[in-house]
Amino acid sequence: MFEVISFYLFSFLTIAMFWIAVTSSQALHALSALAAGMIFISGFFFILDADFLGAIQIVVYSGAVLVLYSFGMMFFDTTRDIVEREVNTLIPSVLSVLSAVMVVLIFMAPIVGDNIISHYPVIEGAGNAQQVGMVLFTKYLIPFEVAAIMLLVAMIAGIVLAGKKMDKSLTLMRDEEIEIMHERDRKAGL
Amino acid sequence: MEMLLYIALFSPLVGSLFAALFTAQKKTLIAGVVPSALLFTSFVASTLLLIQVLQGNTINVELMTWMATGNLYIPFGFVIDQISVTMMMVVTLVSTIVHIYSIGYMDHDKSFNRFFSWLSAFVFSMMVLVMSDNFAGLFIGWEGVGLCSWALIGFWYHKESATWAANEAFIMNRIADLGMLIGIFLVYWNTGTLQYAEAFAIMPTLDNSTLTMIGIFLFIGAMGKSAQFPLHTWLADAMEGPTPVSALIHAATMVTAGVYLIVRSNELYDLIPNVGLFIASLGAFVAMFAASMALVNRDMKRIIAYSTLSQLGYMFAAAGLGAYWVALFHLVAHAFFKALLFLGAGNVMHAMSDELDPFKMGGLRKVMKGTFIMMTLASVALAGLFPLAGFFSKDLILEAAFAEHHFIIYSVLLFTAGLTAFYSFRLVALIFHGEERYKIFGIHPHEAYKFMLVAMSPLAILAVIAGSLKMTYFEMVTNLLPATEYHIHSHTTYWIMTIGTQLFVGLAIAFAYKKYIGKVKEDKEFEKRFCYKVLFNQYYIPHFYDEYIVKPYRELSYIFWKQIDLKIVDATVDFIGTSLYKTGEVTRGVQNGNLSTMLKWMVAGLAVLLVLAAMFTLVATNADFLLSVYHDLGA
Amino acid sequence: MLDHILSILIFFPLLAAMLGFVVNKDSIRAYGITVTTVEFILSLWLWYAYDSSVSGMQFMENIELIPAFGIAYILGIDGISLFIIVLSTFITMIGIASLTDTKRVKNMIITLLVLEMTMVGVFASLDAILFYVFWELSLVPMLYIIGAWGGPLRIYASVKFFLYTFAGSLVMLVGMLFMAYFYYQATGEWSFSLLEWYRLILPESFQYWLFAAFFVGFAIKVPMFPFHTWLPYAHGQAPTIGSVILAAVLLKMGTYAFVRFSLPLFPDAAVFFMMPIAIIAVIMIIYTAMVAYAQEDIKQVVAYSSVSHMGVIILGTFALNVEGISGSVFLMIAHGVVSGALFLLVGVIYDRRHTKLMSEFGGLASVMPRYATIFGIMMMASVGLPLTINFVGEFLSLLGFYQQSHMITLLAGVAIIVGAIYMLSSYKKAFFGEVTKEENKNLPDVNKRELVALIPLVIITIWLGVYPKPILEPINNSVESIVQLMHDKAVTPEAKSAIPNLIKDDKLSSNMEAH
Amino acid sequence: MEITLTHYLVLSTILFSIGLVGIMRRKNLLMLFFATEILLNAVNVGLAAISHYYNDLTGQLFAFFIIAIAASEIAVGLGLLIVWYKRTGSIDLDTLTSMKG
Repeated sequence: MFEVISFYLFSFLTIAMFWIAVTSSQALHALSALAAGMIFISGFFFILDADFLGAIQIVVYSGAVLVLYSFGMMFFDTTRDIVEREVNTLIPSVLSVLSAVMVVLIFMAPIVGDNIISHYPVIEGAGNAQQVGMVLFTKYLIPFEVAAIMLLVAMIAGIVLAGKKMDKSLTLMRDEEIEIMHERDRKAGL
Repeated sequence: MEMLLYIALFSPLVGSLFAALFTAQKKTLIAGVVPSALLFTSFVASTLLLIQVLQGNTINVELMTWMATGNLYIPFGFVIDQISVTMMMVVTLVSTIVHIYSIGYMDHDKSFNRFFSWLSAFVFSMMVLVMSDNFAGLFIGWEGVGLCSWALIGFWYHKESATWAANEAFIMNRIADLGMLIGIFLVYWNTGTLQYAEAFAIMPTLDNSTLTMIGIFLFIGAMGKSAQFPLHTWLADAMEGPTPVSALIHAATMVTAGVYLIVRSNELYDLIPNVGLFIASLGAFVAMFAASMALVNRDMKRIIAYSTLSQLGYMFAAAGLGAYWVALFHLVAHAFFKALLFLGAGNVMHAMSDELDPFKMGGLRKVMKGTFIMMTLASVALAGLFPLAGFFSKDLILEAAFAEHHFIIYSVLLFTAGLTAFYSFRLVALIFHGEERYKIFGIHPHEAYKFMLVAMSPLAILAVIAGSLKMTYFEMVTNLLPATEYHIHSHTTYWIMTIGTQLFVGLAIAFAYKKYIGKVKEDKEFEKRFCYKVLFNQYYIPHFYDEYIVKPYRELSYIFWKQIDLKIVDATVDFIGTSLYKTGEVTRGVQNGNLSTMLKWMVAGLAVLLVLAAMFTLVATNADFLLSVYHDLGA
Repeated sequence: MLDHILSILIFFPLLAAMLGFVVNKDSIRAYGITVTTVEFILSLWLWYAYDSSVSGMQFMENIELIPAFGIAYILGIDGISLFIIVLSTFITMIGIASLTDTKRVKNMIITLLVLEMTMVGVFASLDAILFYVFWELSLVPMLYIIGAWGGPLRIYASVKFFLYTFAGSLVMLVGMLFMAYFYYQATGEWSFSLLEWYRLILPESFQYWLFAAFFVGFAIKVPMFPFHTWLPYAHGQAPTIGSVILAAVLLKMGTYAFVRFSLPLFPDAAVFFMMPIAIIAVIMIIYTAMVAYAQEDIKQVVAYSSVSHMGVIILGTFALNVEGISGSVFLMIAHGVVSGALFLLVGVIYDRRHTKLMSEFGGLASVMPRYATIFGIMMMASVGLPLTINFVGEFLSLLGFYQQSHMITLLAGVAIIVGAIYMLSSYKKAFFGEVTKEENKNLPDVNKRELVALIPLVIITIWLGVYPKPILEPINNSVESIVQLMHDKAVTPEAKSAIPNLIKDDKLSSNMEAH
Repeated sequence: MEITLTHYLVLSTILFSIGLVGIMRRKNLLMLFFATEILLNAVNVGLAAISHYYNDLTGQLFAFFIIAIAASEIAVGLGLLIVWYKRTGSIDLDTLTSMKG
């Protein structure tokens, strides 16, 4: 009973939060709603016995990602509203609803559900984090390492793109200006 | 023996190649003399071979393989038997004379060397044609003479009419050659070989319809080369070529190739008398048809060409009736006197500065005695007066027709004999007798070179005496050909017929002389008559061909090109290309660079994919139900 | 060296082409002639070493490339491909020798060498994927030749040429993949080897579809009516050398592929589609001959005449008996020589007058007698006069098909009439008559360089017309084995009866079938 | 009343649709990123649910990787966004038309 109540509660909350995130014209409101939605999502993970995933969800999304967003937003003039020129909201809604219905339809069909076989069954008597660790460091070791490298690359890219010459924009400068700048750097012995 | 054969065959080729070496240079006498000498060699070799054959030897040699694939085996094989040696004699003799004559005739032509090259090449092709022992070899010669004929008719290629006539001759012959080719295919697939001897040995075992097909298709080939109706128009136009060419190719040798083919295939045509009868009827028809056109024509060479056509009709009539040796005999005799007639006409043309209208001549007897005598002899022989060659050969054809009880053919041929006599002597009278009409045109005629006349003299002698060789010839040829002697039932009938024919011919000659020997006046009234117009315009057949075959062909070609090829076939391809291109142009609007739009398209694509997947899932889950519904519908 | 002679033949020109980049511009022509002559001598050596009494493949090379999918580098030749290879090397040599002053001559020669590699590769490969690679690769140099040295419409012509043939060969590729898949289904292993495929007997319905897929690719290349429209544009715009190679060798790829793929792989389908294809061939022969007659440009006459002759080749191929197929293979060689020569000849006059319109000429026979003579010989060969090379092929092709259908052969035989009509009338327009145009009065006759290219062609034309045995015999042996293979593989009784069995008593069977 | 896998899948689908709406409606690039996050989270819910109901950890692990990818995407994406903003002074989607065909 607790499960049912919490499912519907969290469902309502997430849907509502995400809806606000999508529709709100205020970036700050949207950001807050998104953060709330993320946390509510982690609620599902806890219900589904994926404790570790839930924790990660809160840490990475609500912690890292959203903080990144909020820092990012400081670069922009968020007060300046971007005019949502969208006149016809019918097409997006119809398309979205249609795809949703279709996905549900497909999942309902027995042909799909019947074919799923458990390859890595949950091990009895071990905690969720332990289980995840066992699979992650055996079967998914290489993807895990690759993901790590990817994160590193992304981090460096993020720093380079956003951080280099914070005062200047290379892309906005003309070639001669860049050349002059480089020249100055060389003279300074850099 | 084999050496002789090869000498006879290849010396014309050597002569041709020798003359060809000089084609790029100015006229050199040697380019004419050497081929002539080589042809004489060939003639001597042929004579020696004739002696061999008269002793009863026949020769069969195989030079080398030509084509061999699958079951097909075609060698370059040559046979010397009674038929081929007869043809060889005719070809080498007439061509030697024509060559020597041409040295004088072509004296002033700047393409003297080229002329001899082609003329000798022609003789070589003709020798291949008559000496081959298989249909494929025959076809080589067949096409070879066609090529040389094309080159020689169009010898003066700067003249539009000459090149046109050359192409006409070649293309018309090609039409017939297709028939011939199909005939050859039929022979091969039914007998498995193209050798005469083997093929004819198998033919009696084949069924009649196949043989009829073979006979008809081979005869179509013969019709083209021998200019039988309806493929006859090229022969008269071929007179655009130099006169020696007309004498050699379009009178004595090439045009008789068709007759040779029928004679050679006598074993086949004996098996299918119906086709034979058709050939004979067509021959008789052509004999009269051509003679009628010769009656009114005003071009000396064309008159002789029609006469050739008419005589070819005689030969086909004889061959069709099964009198193959008679046909061959007439072929030989005709070669002599017709070549003589043409060469004489050549002399006249030279004398008259290439004037061809006999109405502008007259009275040439005084200046050209030799030519006059020879042409008269030839005309007498052509008319078939006793005791010249034409009498014997033509009379035999009439007898054959009579003895075979084909009285319609007989009477047509008899009537044609009268026509022949009339137009021949109309020509002689107009050219050599009467008043000297040429003086108005300021022409000063002169006799040809002496050696030209000397060269012609063997032909004149043969035209006179060929008839007396009849029995020797008969004995020789009938070793190979059916030896039918045509005996009219009673001697009385025979004598009545012979004398009657002679009288009829004599009357025709007399009429021609009476009408044309005196002062010739233009008979305007007569020329307006319908029958004159029809005859003068060659029954409007060239006009018909031009209007209803050549023109539509040309127009159809343009339609095919401009309308169908460019506007339908190519346009369809281009349409496919441009429609793809247009689709790209139109859908390019989708790529407006706006990320939002693209995302919308992406979602739309996702939706479509999902719908498809859902449909697939539905169908897959309900497959049994749907199948049962389908089967119910089907039942 | 003989063990790898085919690889050497294929890759020597490629290597030479790469080295050609460093050769000095002034000596590139000599370099090109040397390379192609060496290549030609190598191919002659191949001919010399070829054992004509053996009907199977010779000089085989087999290196696995992708074993998992059975793709291998398999080379080998038989009597059919041998002569087309010799023809390719010969024509390339002649082409480069006769090359007139062109801009960017270095690029031209390098392109030609690459083209030579692809041509030899197509005819020597016995693996479907390898074949496909060379087949497509051959389009690129040709595209470049037309696009870079062509006439005013060259971009349109080259793109059309490329896209058209490329679209067709993609369908062919699908057919090849399916074929390999069927092989996999049947044997449990992947293979693209042609000789392995030969052993596979396919069910009838598969044969029809696969035959159709291959047919699209080959028919466009040949080109068969109604897929022929790229050819007049390509010829019309291509420089002389491009036309020569296109007509002499590239078109032969299509007909060669019919003999190599369609017939032995799908004998039942070949019999099933024989009549429709024969009808297309007849349309090709007569229709394009008439279109040729209507042309005003002498090069287009020759271009359309090519299509017309290809019709005869197709007809001979689908005669499905030894006479017909041997004839068609021989005619491929013959047409290569004759049409190559005719395009060279057109190039000669184009170099002098920079026009190809026949109305601009007239009376050339008196101005350029040697040129007129050579043109005349080649024209007569094209018309199919006996004792020229074309006649042997045409005669055998038509003779072969006569066994299958009398009526169609009769119609196809019209080729000899219509062929004479367009050729003679063009010759008359260009060479006969008075010299009317002032600029034609002092045209120089063919020069030494042109003679060097033309005389060998003339000699071959007559030599092989008089004595075709050295070529016909090896072809015959290989064709016999193909026909026997087809007979053995045929599934349906109709096909069994339409394809002759050569093991039986020959004469009897052919007599029976004729009735 | 039992909560089944279907419930979770329907929820996941609804969230995904909301994400789609966001993607299509928003012109603000930053908002677009938010919508992307919603999409990824929707999928994660589905994966976790499947993992739970089929007793298989693969689903959860996929969710991990998705989170990792999302994190890197944001890092790079935000960096690019900042560069873009510096160049044009706008994060309006309609200004991004250099890919016009």
